[in-house]
Amino acid sequence: MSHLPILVIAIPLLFAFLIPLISMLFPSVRRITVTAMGLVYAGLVGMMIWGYHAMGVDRVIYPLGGWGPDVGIVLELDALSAAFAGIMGLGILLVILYSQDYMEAAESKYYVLLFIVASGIMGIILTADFFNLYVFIEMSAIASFPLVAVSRRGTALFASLYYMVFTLVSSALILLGIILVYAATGSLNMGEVAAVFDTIPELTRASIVGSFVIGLSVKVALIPFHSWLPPAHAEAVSPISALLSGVLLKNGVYMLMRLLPIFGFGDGSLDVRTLLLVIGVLTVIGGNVLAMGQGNVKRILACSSVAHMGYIALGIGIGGALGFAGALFHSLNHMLMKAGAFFSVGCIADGSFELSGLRGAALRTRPAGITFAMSTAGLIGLPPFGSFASKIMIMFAAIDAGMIGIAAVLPAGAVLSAIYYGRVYQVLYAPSEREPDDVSISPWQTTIVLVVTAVGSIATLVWAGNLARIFATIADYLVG
Amino acid sequence: MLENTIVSILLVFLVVAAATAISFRNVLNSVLALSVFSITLAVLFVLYQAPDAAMAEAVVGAGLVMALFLVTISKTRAEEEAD
Amino acid sequence: MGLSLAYWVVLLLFGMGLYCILTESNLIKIAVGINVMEAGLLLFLVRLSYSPGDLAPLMGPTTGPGIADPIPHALTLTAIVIAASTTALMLSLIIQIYRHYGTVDIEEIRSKMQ
Amino acid sequence: MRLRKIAAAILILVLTLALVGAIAELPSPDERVSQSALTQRIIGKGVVETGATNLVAAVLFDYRAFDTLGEATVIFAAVAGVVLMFYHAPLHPSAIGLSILAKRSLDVIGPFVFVAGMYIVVYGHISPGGGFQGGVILATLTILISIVYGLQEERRLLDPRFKTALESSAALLFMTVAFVGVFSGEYFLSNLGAGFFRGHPGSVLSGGAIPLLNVAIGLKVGAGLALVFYSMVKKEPE
Repeated sequence: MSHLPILVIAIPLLFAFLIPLISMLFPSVRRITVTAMGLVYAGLVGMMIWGYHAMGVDRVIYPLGGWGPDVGIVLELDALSAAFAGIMGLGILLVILYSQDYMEAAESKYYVLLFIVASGIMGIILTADFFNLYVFIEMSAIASFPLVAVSRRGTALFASLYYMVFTLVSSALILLGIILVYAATGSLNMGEVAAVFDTIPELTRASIVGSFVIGLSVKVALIPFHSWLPPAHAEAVSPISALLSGVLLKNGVYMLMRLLPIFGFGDGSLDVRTLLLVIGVLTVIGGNVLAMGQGNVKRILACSSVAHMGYIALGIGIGGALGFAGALFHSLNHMLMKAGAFFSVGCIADGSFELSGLRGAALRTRPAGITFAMSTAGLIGLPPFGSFASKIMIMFAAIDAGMIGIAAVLPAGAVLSAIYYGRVYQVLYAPSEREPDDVSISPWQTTIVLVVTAVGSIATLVWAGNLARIFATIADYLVG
Repeated sequence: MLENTIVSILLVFLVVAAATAISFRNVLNSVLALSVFSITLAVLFVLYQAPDAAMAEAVVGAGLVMALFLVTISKTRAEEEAD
Repeated sequence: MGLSLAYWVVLLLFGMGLYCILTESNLIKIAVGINVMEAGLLLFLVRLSYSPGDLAPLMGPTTGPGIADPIPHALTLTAIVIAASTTALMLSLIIQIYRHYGTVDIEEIRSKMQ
Repeated sequence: MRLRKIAAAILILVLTLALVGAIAELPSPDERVSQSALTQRIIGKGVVETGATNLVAAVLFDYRAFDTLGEATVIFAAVAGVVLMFYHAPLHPSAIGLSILAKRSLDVIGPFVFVAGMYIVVYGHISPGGGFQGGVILATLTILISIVYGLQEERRLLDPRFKTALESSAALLFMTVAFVGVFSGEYFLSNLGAGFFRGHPGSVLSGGAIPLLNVAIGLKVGAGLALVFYSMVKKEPE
């Protein structure tokens, strides 16, 4: 266990630095090396989580350079970090495996950037230092911009730039919040700041919370800061869409869950809970309505990501152990299902994702057609799939807290999404005159990825009881 | 006291340079104003006793970023004239 | 209000940069705006570390009344480097966009994308 | 458009006003205030604990060296991104450079710029400067060469493959130094605790791993940013 928290950050970095040398010296083994590296990464994350549970302690602290939290940077692994490390680690592994046959032209740089994202995400999850958090936010963000533009189509380039401008403004706001934290407390360590946060003058506290909440809302694409998401997620190549929707959005979710308890949910002149509830309702309804107007499969999936971030914001806003647990559970489900949907649609269609050109396409690529149906049915929230359970959890949390109106938003969102996914099914599964040529899915890695996401989306419902219990323990610990 | 005056003048100049940089319609002028802005900021850093940050701001802001901006401007303009 | 001039400048720079980003339609100008906004934050960091009479955090035989806080200086350096990297990436994206659309104006690009 | 400008102005005004209140509550910077415990500790013990007399270098490469690794990675990512954006662009055929006078002048000042850059890198732990500033100066030298001698010549002098290899190797050097701590039973990025040479604070050979990290960062930043410039000025295929 001892060095594992740093290894999950440092080893993918090491891979990122090694890949250019390997592809220069031994170009023939590049692909298999990358697969092996992805497995090593996931293995390390798994060992870290397993080691954490085996130790049975509240938190594991890793002092970098041997400096304690009072002078240096420490990594801190607690239940919330472990849960998110699991979700994100699995997501990254799936993306790495699925990318195998995507990147002939872009050569090794694609994987360099992918492993930097992998490292940055673990950094965000594990660090207990505010400025270090900012560095890792920037690291994973900067590596993701060129990944969006990797196809170098005009629309993808513009989407990448649009995404970049929004992200840079949001990280500037987060940096502003961090500077204010340092100015007010003289410390950057999250634990130390949490201990003295109440003593900060009222207005400063409100400004800190405000700049973090706005900055993170842009990152999570909550309405009204969502407009960067649909183009970026739709124009990227399919594995990167899955990375952005499935994994990178959860960065913002993690930071909300990590930082809001530190800030005491901004009690005082700025009530973050109410704010999140209002924004959440707007986002669920707005995201789903946006999706209805789209004629492009990937855009529909992207807009539905906005709506799902709304569900998670509602879970956090309702608060309490049940709300937090629901938000956590939904993060896992959304990762599996949205990534699964993007992976499948990448196999079903190649190049154009306009609905008009995809008549019967899902029938022609049977395995991917089946997994697409499963993932999207899960996204609607239909029973045999995990997100049914997580949405019910958030709903119960709302009812428990006496917010019946909020509880009603969830089924309303499900109905709206059923309408637009229904339209997608009508086209994709329409019997067409063309003979089914049963396009086989080429590398074995892709098949594995599709099977994992599909099985995973059902498995989360099968084990919903256990998972809910685990997430509830984490939420209990968070809410305190 | 003298130091305070110099700092105040530089701070005002900094705002003026920034205003110029963002209000010029001509991109080239705007980028040149940005490099003046960076140098002013670097001088301020020196007066605030931050030599390391000042040196970084000077070489990055007035050197590297400036060069990249100029490359970008020439690449997005030269072909316009050729058309 | 007991606000030092430097802090007003910080707020002004941040606001001006943000205004430029939100209203400008030329992509290169947006990059300029982002640089101005980030410069505001850098000035904030450096100003925080200093109180009158401080010396630079270089330890030598002579010591003054006080030493400027070295931590914000280190943070400033990191932020400068990150800002420069993002600017480089952004400008290369802009060049590529220009190759596709022949313009760096957002409105024109949008109309060409339709 | 006009409406948007007004809306943006109002939004920013509200935001700034909220911040004015917040900043006014902070301790006034114009009079001496007691520094935080963290700052006092670093000013008081920094030289003894790290062996570097430049406390910014002590913070950057020892106390908060992990930030520095992160920011080096940010540059690495930006370089990879820029190279990816210009992947298929061949060289500008007509890059022949400037007049003979400019070339001779660069011959004279070039070595000085190089030495200055290296000096700033190597003396980073005792005087202002360090890997980043020196690295940028080294990168600027390659920019000068490509302007004065033309891109072809710069390419002949410093092959992009060489720069890529140098950048990766320098990053690996950083990682190696960082992992010494792990293998010596200390922690990742441990400096003096992992047995690095303390030396006499103020001399060149002091500060343990700090000069090593400075050199690694200097080479990495220099090679990386040179690669960024090179990629951006290449001519695009029509």
